Amino acid sequence: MQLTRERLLDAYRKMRTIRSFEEKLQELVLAGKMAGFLHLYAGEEAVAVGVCAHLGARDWVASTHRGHGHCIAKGVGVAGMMAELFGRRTGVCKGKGGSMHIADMDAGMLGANGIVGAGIPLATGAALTAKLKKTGGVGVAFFGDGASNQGQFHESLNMAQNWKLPALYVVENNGWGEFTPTEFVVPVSDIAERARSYAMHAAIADGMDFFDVFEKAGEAIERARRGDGPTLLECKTYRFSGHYVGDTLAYRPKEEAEAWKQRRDPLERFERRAVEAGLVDADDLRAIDGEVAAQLDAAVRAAEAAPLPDVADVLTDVYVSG
Amino acid sequence: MQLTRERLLDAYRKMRTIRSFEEKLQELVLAGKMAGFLHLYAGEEAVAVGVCAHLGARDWVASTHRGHGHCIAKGVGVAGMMAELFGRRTGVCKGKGGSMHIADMDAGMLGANGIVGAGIPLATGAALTAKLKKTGGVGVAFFGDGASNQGQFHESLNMAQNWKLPALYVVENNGWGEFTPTEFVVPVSDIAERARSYAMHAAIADGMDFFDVFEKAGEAIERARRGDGPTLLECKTYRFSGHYVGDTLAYRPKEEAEAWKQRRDPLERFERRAVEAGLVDADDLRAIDGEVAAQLDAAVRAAEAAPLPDVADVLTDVYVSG
Amino acid sequence: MPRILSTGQAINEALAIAMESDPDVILLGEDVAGGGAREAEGTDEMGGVLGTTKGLVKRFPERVLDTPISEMGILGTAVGAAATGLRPVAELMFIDFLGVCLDPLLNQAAKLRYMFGGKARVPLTVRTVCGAGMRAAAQHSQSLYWMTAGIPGLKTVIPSNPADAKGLLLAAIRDDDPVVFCEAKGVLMQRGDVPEGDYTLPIGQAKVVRAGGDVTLVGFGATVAVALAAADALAQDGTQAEVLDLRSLAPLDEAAILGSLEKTGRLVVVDESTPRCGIASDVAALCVDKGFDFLNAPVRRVTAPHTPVPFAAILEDAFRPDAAKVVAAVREMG
Amino acid sequence: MPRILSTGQAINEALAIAMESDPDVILLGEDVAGGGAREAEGTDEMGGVLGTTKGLVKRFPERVLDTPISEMGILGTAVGAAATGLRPVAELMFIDFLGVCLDPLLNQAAKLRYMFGGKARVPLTVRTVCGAGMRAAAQHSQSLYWMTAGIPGLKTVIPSNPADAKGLLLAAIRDDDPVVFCEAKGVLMQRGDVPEGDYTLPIGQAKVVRAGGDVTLVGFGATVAVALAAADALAQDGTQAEVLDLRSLAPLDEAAILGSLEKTGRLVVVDESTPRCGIASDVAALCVDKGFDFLNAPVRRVTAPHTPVPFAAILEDAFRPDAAKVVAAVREMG
Ligand SMILES: Cc1ncc(C[n+]2csc(CCOP(=O)(O)OP(=O)(O)O)c2C)c(N)n1
Ligand SMILES: Cc1ncc(C[n+]2csc(CCOP(=O)(O)OP(=O)(O)O)c2C)c(N)n1
Ligand SMILES: [Mg+2]
Ligand SMILES: [Mg+2]
Repeated sequence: MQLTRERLLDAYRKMRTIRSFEEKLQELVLAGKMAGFLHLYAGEEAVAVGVCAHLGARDWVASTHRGHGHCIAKGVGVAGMMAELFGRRTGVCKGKGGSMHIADMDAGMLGANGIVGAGIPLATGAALTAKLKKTGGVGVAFFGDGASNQGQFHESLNMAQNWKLPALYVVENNGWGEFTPTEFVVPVSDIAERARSYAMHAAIADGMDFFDVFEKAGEAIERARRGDGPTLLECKTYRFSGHYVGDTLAYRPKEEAEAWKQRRDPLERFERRAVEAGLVDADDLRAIDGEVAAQLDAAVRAAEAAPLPDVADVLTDVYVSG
Repeated sequence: MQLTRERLLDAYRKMRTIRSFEEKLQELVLAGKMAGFLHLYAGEEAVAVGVCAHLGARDWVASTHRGHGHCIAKGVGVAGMMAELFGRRTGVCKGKGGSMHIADMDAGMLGANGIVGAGIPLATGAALTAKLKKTGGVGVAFFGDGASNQGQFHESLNMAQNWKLPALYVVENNGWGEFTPTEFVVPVSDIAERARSYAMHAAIADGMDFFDVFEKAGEAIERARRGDGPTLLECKTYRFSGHYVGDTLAYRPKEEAEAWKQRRDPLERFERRAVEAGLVDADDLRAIDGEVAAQLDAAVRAAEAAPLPDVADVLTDVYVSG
Repeated sequence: MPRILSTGQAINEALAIAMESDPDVILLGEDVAGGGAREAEGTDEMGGVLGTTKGLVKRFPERVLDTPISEMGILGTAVGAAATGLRPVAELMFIDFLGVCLDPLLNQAAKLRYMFGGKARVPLTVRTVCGAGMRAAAQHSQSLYWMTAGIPGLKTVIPSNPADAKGLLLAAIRDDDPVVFCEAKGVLMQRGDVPEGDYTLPIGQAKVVRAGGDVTLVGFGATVAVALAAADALAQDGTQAEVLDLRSLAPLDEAAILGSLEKTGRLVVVDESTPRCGIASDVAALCVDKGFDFLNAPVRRVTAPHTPVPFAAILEDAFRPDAAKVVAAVREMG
Repeated sequence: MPRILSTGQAINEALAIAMESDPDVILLGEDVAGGGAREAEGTDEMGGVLGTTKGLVKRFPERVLDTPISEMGILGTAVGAAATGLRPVAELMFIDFLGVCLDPLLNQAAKLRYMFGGKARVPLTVRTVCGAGMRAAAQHSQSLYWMTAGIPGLKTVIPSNPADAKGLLLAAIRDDDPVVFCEAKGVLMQRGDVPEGDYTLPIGQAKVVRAGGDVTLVGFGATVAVALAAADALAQDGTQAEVLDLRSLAPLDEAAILGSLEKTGRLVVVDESTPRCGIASDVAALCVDKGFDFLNAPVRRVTAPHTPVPFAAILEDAFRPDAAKVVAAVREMG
């Protein structure tokens, strides 16, 4: 896929939206205006956006507890997301899901997931649908380094390879699973190595670099659409914040995060490269920053003003029938 | 470990016992004298015996639905086993377990297991005990090619490598999982490859050759006892019979089994090599054959004559206390 | 015109009808086709470990999918496929294996719709074999339908005969919610009249299979036959038992249970499973709540004991509920 | 001398005592230490996601084991370790995650002893957090203790206050059978007197926490506080409620339930979990079976509805049982 100026600006807008959306959330939670378990994606924006830049309406994404970025990248509207996190009736899940279950079937977003590893087979199933119904679509699972230690990872990748499914498995290796460093629980240095267990195609991308993710994901998705089977794509990235909003980060050396933030922030790197190469103007990006900020302010205001769910709604949406 | 004449004869005795024990079982089931789901190990004797030749009282083995061979190799008495399969009070599990749960804690045998893959973490736990209690023992899991597609395989091997446990994972690649050929569901040609996902040491043995299994298992177990961590040992072998007694084998080309039986029977190969090399006499082996046959006849007679469990026993052994 | 089929054959027929009438219906599971061997000369497919799906891969070669031994992957994939446009029928060989694949049912299939504010549907059917009696011991003989029946968002059905199996399975497959379809071992081999053609039975409705006014015997799956045998025995003493076949464990047909209790005033529920946290307790609890005014006697639960399933025939037979135990329970309650 | 501690602190203390008094006791789970980071300068251990195990790795460095996110592996390994000589305390961060690790409990820990004819013992404790109220939504808020309570071979306990938590946990760890120890979210933060030193509470015994003659309110874990609040409210109308804290869900203290029912003739059971196949049904079923002659009124179950746990505060609050619902149930039953 060609990276036109339009596409680049859209990618930047999505990355900026993710970053600003979550800065807003953090503020709101710390101010006591928002409840729930929130896991921030900040730092990893290039992964979701670099992958989803290749996806369209026929494609499905399954996500994790750290799902805001995948939602925004896949095109879920921030107004509905914000209302959801506020627990409003106007939320994209009517206030029933919250951050860990934010989803939008209309946008091909199969949900954040509170169960580490559980999105992997869901995306595999979406790929099976795509293959059998010949939709031309792909199923994409985003998941963490920690999730690659789950049985669901192993079983799903094996099945996908057996069936040569149009699937993409994006492992976001951000160096940590909760309070535990990845190397403490994953004895291989590259999780991409694990693809060999299934004779699966694999690739490694710099997850802090939109362009690298975009390229590697593009190749993998093309492969998948061609019918050449799934890929395990490892994106080396970093979780800027704590595991969840409120995490004291006592377990992580401060300098580690600082180094990543200062040298490898995906938004800054995107800007540097894109502007230097003359692909976009810094002014365009500043304009987008302003638009995003305004959009988010509006989303917060709308969510705060939106009606709460009706108490009786606790009983609805359990079954389609009966 | 040195393969003395005594050890060789013991190994042969165990392989012969497994073979004859199961021939007996097949007869008994087909004659309607024995009930239950029986999965025969015939053809794979060299694996269990080659590995267990290195094990002693401090070592633990966890097995599968196809567990008779592992029991006999680990030193469980055939009289108790036979009585168990007859559902007698004198059975090694008092008639409560049957073939799929045959076990003998006194012999370091953590049980056959009706859940494919479930023995793998059990052996891992035994290895953890060995490590923390410094017993010098190892935990050995036997399991099939099919089981290597289970999440429990993945999670256990990863943990064992993380903790450098004194564990040995013996995958008995017998070419089939029920009615499905291995290559249909395992996209790698060597399951040993899967060790790479955990940076684990791996080896491949000819599972039809006692000597090869003995050597490779010996190295792995020495490694484990030395504190150098676990090994995944793939033994290429073959299931002579159907998946269970009664299986019509409609799905498997007859010639395939014939070829294995005729050219690679582990008992015959053992005999050929050991006799040719002058390590044992054919006469010794024939004597053992006779002794084993007599022992099994006696076991059947004793089991048939043994008392049934008391009906009230259905309620006992659920809890240690309360 | 009805024909005599086994429950397994009736299920096979229902699957064929479902696949014929809807191209989105697929089957997946271990050996549901019978392995890649199906292309080798001189070999034949197996159609599952009990032969239930035999012949289907030949008719629908792209829609009958053998899987690795990866239950979590099978069910998780089936949930994802169901949510995105297919209508999968996944086989979980024995319900005991829920231990290795509960999450896709518990936390995914059952909850997606609710968590997503009503936007998702998960038209998944899980066929699974349950029950004791085959000397298959503790890990292949459980009756764990209580685990799925207890999970909000799932439905659980269990037929007691071939004709019901066909109608309930067709209903389950066409239902837009995830349904666990339990095949009791005691029922699978049973033979009986099965209507031809395409028909469904409503999920959530119990059926009076024998009318009587003295006591209600509630059964389901394999225990319907037990209850009927008990009713025969009781009739010889002049006690007329009404036998209710639940058919559906979730939703539970409360009206049918209460209706029969109102008539008889006495109720025994017969359940193959162990006693704690099960269907039998739910039925009894319903009686003492909404049916309190109808009750003339204690509600008895005839279940297996609170133990794993033993191997030896003499123990396994003692483990299982039988007509004698039901008759004794009725007599005891006075 | 009693001191005021939170339930989390009481659990921490119990773990320390257990580890001090028995070198075979080990802890394992995700972040129970807080990661390999503990050796890096300027960092500190976390002691689990709720801080419950904080400080233990420093005291027992070889016996507090951080694991990968591999619940099946954690529990399966713990079962193997328990059967071969250790006494592991495994942490399952939230009981919702049973979905990915049921087998080691269902088919291994619960059954080894029975299947092996009494030769094995599995002295395993699984600590796990359950319950709603933290806006954690459908996959982190369930009260799935009914799933473990229903499995023969397991025990399940759930304390309602800090002092009980300490005594029950020490009993669970020293029990030679596998015990699931449930930490209700509503109880974890609660503070109260906790005796010093080493003591255990018997598993399988309920406790009358408030005496009364008019109606029995059965609670456990977080619903004991609910029942007590309801009893306060009822007392204002002159209804004296007896509140029974089950403490142990399996085994169930049938004698205590029946004893109280005999006294009061009326019973309400309050359960945070969903209504089907749960502890509430078991208690009600017991009443209508062995307690039939004592019953003066229907047995009411105040539970969550048959739905997943919703996220929004207004919905989650409506989902949970509270004192008002208990009072209403008592009033309704006449
Ligand atoms: C099955 C399961 N186990 C444990 C948890 C608790 N938990 C939530 S997030 C998390 C860490 C996940 O690490 P990783 O997969 O690397 O993703 P990251 O948070 O780094 O994005 C854990 C252990 C869970 N939600 N589900
Ligand atoms: C979790 C689980 N899934 C499925 C089964 C049914 N089953 C029993 S044995 C078997 C095949 C196992 O194949 P493999 O691991 O290769 O061992 P083999 O039988 O070849 O020795 C299957 C599918 C089971 N017992 N447990
Ligand atoms: Mg991570
Ligand atoms: Mg095999």
